[in-house]
Amino acid sequence: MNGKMAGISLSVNLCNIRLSNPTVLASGILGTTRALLKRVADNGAGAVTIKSVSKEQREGHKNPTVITYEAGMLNAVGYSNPGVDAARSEFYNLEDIGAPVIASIIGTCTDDFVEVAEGLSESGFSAIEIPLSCPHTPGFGLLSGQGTPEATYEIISAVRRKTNLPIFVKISPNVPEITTIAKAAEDAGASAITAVNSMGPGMIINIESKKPVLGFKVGGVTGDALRPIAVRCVYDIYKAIKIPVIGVGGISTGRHAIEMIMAGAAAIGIGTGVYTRGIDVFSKVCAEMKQWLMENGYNNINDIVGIAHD
Amino acid sequence: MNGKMAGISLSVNLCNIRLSNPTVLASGILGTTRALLKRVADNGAGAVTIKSVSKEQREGHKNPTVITYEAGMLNAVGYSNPGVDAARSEFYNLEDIGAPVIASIIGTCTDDFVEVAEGLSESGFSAIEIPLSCPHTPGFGLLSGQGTPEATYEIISAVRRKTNLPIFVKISPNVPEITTIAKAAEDAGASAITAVNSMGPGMIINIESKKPVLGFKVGGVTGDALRPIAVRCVYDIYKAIKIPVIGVGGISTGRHAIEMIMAGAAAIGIGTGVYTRGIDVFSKVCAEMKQWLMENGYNNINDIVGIAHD
Amino acid sequence: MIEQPQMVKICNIKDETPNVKTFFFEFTGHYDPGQFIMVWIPLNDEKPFTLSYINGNIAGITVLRRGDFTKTLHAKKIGDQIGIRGPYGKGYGLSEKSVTTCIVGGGIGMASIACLADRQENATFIQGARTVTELLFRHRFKEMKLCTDDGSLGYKGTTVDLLRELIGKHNYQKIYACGPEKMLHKIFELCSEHHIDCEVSVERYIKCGFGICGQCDCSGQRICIDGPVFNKEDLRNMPDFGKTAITKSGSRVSL
Amino acid sequence: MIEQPQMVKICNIKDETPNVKTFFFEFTGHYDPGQFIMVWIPLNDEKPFTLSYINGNIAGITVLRRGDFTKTLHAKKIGDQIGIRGPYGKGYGLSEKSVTTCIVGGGIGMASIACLADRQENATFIQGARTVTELLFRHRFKEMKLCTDDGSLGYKGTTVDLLRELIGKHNYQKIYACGPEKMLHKIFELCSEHHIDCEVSVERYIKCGFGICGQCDCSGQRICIDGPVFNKEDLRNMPDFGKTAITKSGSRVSL
Ligand SMILES: Cc1cc2nc3c(=O)[nH]c(=O)nc-3n(C[C@H](O)[C@H](O)[C@H](O)COP(=O)(O)OP(=O)(O)OC[C@H]3O[C@@H](n4cnc5c(N)ncnc54)[C@H](O)[C@@H]3O)c2cc1C
Ligand SMILES: Cc1cc2nc3c(=O)[nH]c(=O)nc-3n(C[C@H](O)[C@H](O)[C@H](O)COP(=O)(O)OP(=O)(O)OC[C@H]3O[C@@H](n4cnc5c(N)ncnc54)[C@H](O)[C@@H]3O)c2cc1C
Ligand SMILES: Cc1cc2nc3c(=O)[nH]c(=O)nc-3n(C[C@H](O)[C@H](O)[C@H](O)COP(=O)(O)O)c2cc1C
Ligand SMILES: Cc1cc2nc3c(=O)[nH]c(=O)nc-3n(C[C@H](O)[C@H](O)[C@H](O)COP(=O)(O)O)c2cc1C
Ligand code: FES
Ligand code: FES
Repeated sequence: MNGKMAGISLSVNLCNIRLSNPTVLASGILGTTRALLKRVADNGAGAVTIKSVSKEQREGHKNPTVITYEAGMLNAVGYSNPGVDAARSEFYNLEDIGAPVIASIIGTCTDDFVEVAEGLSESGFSAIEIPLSCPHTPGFGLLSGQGTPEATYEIISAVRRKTNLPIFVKISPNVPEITTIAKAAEDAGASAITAVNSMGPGMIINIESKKPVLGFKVGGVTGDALRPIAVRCVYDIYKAIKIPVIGVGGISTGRHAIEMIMAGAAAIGIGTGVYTRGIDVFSKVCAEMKQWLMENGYNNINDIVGIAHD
Repeated sequence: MNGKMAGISLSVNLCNIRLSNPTVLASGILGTTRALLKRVADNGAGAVTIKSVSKEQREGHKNPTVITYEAGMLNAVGYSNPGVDAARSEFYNLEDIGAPVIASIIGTCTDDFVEVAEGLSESGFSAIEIPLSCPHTPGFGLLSGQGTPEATYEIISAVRRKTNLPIFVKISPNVPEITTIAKAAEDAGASAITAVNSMGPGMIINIESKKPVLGFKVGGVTGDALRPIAVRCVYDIYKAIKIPVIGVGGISTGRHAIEMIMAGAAAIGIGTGVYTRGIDVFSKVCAEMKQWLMENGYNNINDIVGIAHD
Repeated sequence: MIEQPQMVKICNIKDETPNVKTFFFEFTGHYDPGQFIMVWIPLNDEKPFTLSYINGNIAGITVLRRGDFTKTLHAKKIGDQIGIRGPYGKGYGLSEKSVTTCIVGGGIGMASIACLADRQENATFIQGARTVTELLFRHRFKEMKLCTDDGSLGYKGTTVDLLRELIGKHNYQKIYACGPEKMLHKIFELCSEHHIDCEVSVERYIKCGFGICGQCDCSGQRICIDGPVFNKEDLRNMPDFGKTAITKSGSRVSL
Repeated sequence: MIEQPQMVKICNIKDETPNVKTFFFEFTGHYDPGQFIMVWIPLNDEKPFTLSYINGNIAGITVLRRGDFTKTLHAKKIGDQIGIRGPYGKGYGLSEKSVTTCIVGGGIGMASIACLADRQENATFIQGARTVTELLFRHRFKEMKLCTDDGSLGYKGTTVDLLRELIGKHNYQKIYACGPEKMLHKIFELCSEHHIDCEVSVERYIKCGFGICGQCDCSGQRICIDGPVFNKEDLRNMPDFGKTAITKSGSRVSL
């Protein structure tokens, strides 16, 4: 069995970046320091994403910032980050991480995005991810209108002009017509779509204290609750555009990963899964994918990308 | 304990309809026949809603139409219903059901809504619910643009002119600004807002057959996955409008019901809970609510409506 | 539990009659005779069938070709996959050996009652069909009393006619039946008249299979979860039984 | 597990020093000394504290007033509610009775080490504070060796100074410590030099408490789930220990 498994290839080529496997650490999970990125890579991730970085330092929302419930997780971290200059000194020597590192950049206006992108352009990142889709941080993402096709086009074109790195545009599942956003991003020169960011926002009220639990009261919903929504988004986007899709949302097992890949994902992001299965969720998911591929007569993960459309 | 619990009142007045308790059977669950409505009322529901009725008979989508997963349920029933004339003969003598009965009406255009509303106006329904928010039935709800503020206003005003019954407008959580829809409904003369319908749609792919499981491929997501989203929607709508809100989404325990009521719901709908806890979910939820109220020093459910806003 | 189809491979197919085939596959769950599973053909549809065979970890469904779904199923080959979920519903209650019982199967209703007959020892077993070529499981149950409407084999007449005669001679304490609802209703009346316990399996249009959609209603009873097997007391409170049913759309039709 | 605060009533409050109070509440979960809980004040914030007392089903947290959150907590009265979740993290490993151990608490670090001292028998127990009025738990642990920076009580000097002297006399095989990171780092160096095992509890800014947000990083170790207690081998691979930390925003600061 192990002998056969060795012949199974999980490696993927994502916008000319070679990933040893399709699992990607999603942004905002453990991506605060270089050391944590390395640890995640050591635990088998095919690529890792840093926590989103803005122009200035941000403390984020008050705690609780992350809670879980029966069906998943809610978070309203509020984009805490040290700002672009500090990030540049934190994330150095990225070749030694052991996996491609993706920068995630945010801004309150187009110029900010450009400035942060330029600020990180010499650091050795393999790609830049741009989330336009956070549902719980005033000034950013959905709360500042960045999730429309027009804003997406404007922001992404501007960054496109300033960097040669692949650009991944991360979009929200909370929109009636997700494919129009994906298309706007593609038209603006995006190299891939990351689908999706957290949904909602949602709220959980502690009934004894009669107060919302999250410091920001509401937060994005992730994990199992999000998975079918994310799979549908990826399925729809895959049909609508030509650039690859990175599927994110509720993936914590090899079966989940395969489902997302069959919907059309070229690679898959893992966030909440780090909680549900531990920091070695990446190697676990890879082992489970290999096992399934072997049992089902495949020897290359790329053979099943989008197969649910046939 | 039972002595004390007897002194606790769950009864609510919803648009001048007296409900012995705030639990309402959500539309589309068991509401196919008069006999089932009666059985649900016998199992403790404070009010019951019929499965949505259109002008003409509809067979709905192919099976599977309802599936479950780790975090909830997906459905794409596709509004199967016998049409308004057959519904009129099915739903007679509603006074004998033992709980107020709410009609749910759907249409592909404004005239249809009016026609169905008029067709059921003499049947003894206590209110008419109008879902403008189904995410998985072509011609209806979100798939025909009924979920915009403009369409909501048009449809609800038209029905408002033709009936004196209270009108509940059922809205979708899948919209960036849910309060604008709720306000449009209120302005058009709605008596209450039912929030929310199922979210998404979502998709689940069976990886062995490589095919989406639902007959319609995608379906609305309900149950635990939906609850925090629904609570947030109710919380936001409660602040934005004056008419009452019926909170629906993921409620299967007394604690869930209390959370939704604290967010601002005057009554709460139960759908997926019929699966997770059985057809007697209504009496179970009521017993659990009473227990909590007693333990926390309340004797009237109305005292906690919207209390999370204080 | 998660209500989603699991794919299984068809490992054998048996032609039972020109219009009926049995499909075998691996099945390991617990199963009470009378329960049903939902059979899924991806991108086509998903419909209810009872298990007609259980042998170790191999189960079978015996399928009458009727419309689109069963035609597609009949076209399946050994090695093809189908999805199954379940079993669902409440099956027959087995009787003590000391209770004199009679099992009645009409038409494809035989599928539902076959696993019961395997387990309920010492029962009289009656099968009815329109004609000899439609009779099922003749090698499996050697002692069956057979009836055909056209008299092409066995007793000429319906199972109800034969049952009425046998009730005169034997002191049945319990009767099990599955078949066309008209037949079931007559058996229910016969049992009421003679004060005999009975359990019958009722068919309605099934969608979810687990009690949420309301499609399978029969007088407030959900066939899929409260049934499909009901006893005499249940049936007494189900005025729709033998009279009306709701279809796929929810329209009410007379039986 | 579901990571959400459960409300508990403060059933007692003890003034420990002018700036330190202990709050008692009902607590029934399993708890290893060194683990921490997250304490929530609705609409305010939520922060980490170790349990400093466990007595049957009553636990206590001993809180130094510092900024906004601890001020608000200090204003709480008996009967008020706070939310708690956890316990989280990896606590101290208890040593066999035969192992000669020394426990060192500096400042509010005493809170973390008190429950360990309750359970670790026959240990030398050293407490250090700036001045006599800041010393904690003097009635609870009668045998403590006390140090004050200003010499207002006990040994004049730091816990590290005293420990260095004691190491000369006793053959400690294991040292536990909690306190300011500079102190911890010196103890770690001392233990490395003398080949003594050690376990120390490290502080970093905590948000989620369960290993997902990355806020509490120390050289790739998450204080909240991989720690807060680390042993000598762990610390050797944590170059940030004693040197730098990341703050609430993720900015790196020197200690
Ligand atoms: C609990 C139960 C157990 C059953 N067990 C068996 C069995 O073991 N063997 C067997 O051959 N048949 C069985 N049936 C009937 C079987 O489900 C139908 O014959 C089949 O669904 C017909 O599908 P079709 O597309 O081929 O035919 P259609 O042309 O769609 O319909 C033919 C007939 O089957 C009925 N039918 C269609 N779909 C359904 C459905 N979803 N639920 C219930 N009835 C339906 C129709 O009402 C119609 O009377 C059972 C039905 C029920 C309710
Ligand atoms: C595992 C662990 C156990 C702790 N146990 C105790 C204890 O038993 N008793 C006690 O008095 N204190 C304990 N602390 C420290 C306590 O969490 C802080 O004193 C408290 O959060 C300060 O909050 P504030 O708003 O009052 O002060 P602020 O003005 O916000 O901060 C004062 C200091 O506390 C630190 N701090 C603030 N917030 C946090 C946070 N979320 N996580 C970590 N450090 C923070 C700041 O970095 C700063 O150094 C512990 C910390 C950790 C990490
Ligand atoms: C605690 C937490 C913090 C997050 N922070 C960010 C962030 O800073 N930037 C971003 O683009 N996405 C952020 N996300 C979203 C994730 O990257 C991911 O899109 C989402 O969690 C869905 O994936 P999952 O279900 O695997 O968690 C965050 C998610 C969580 C749970
Ligand atoms: C099987 C099923 C069928 C439904 N059909 C309808 C419908 O016909 N009309 C409607 O307004 N809502 C329909 N809904 C939505 C529910 O009324 C309810 O809004 C939703 O399920 C969320 O509540 P829950 O989480 O308690 O199930 C349906 C939901 C389910 C699960
Ligand atoms: S088939 Fe859905 S309730 Fe029975
Ligand atoms: S506090 Fe979030 S990872 Fe440790």
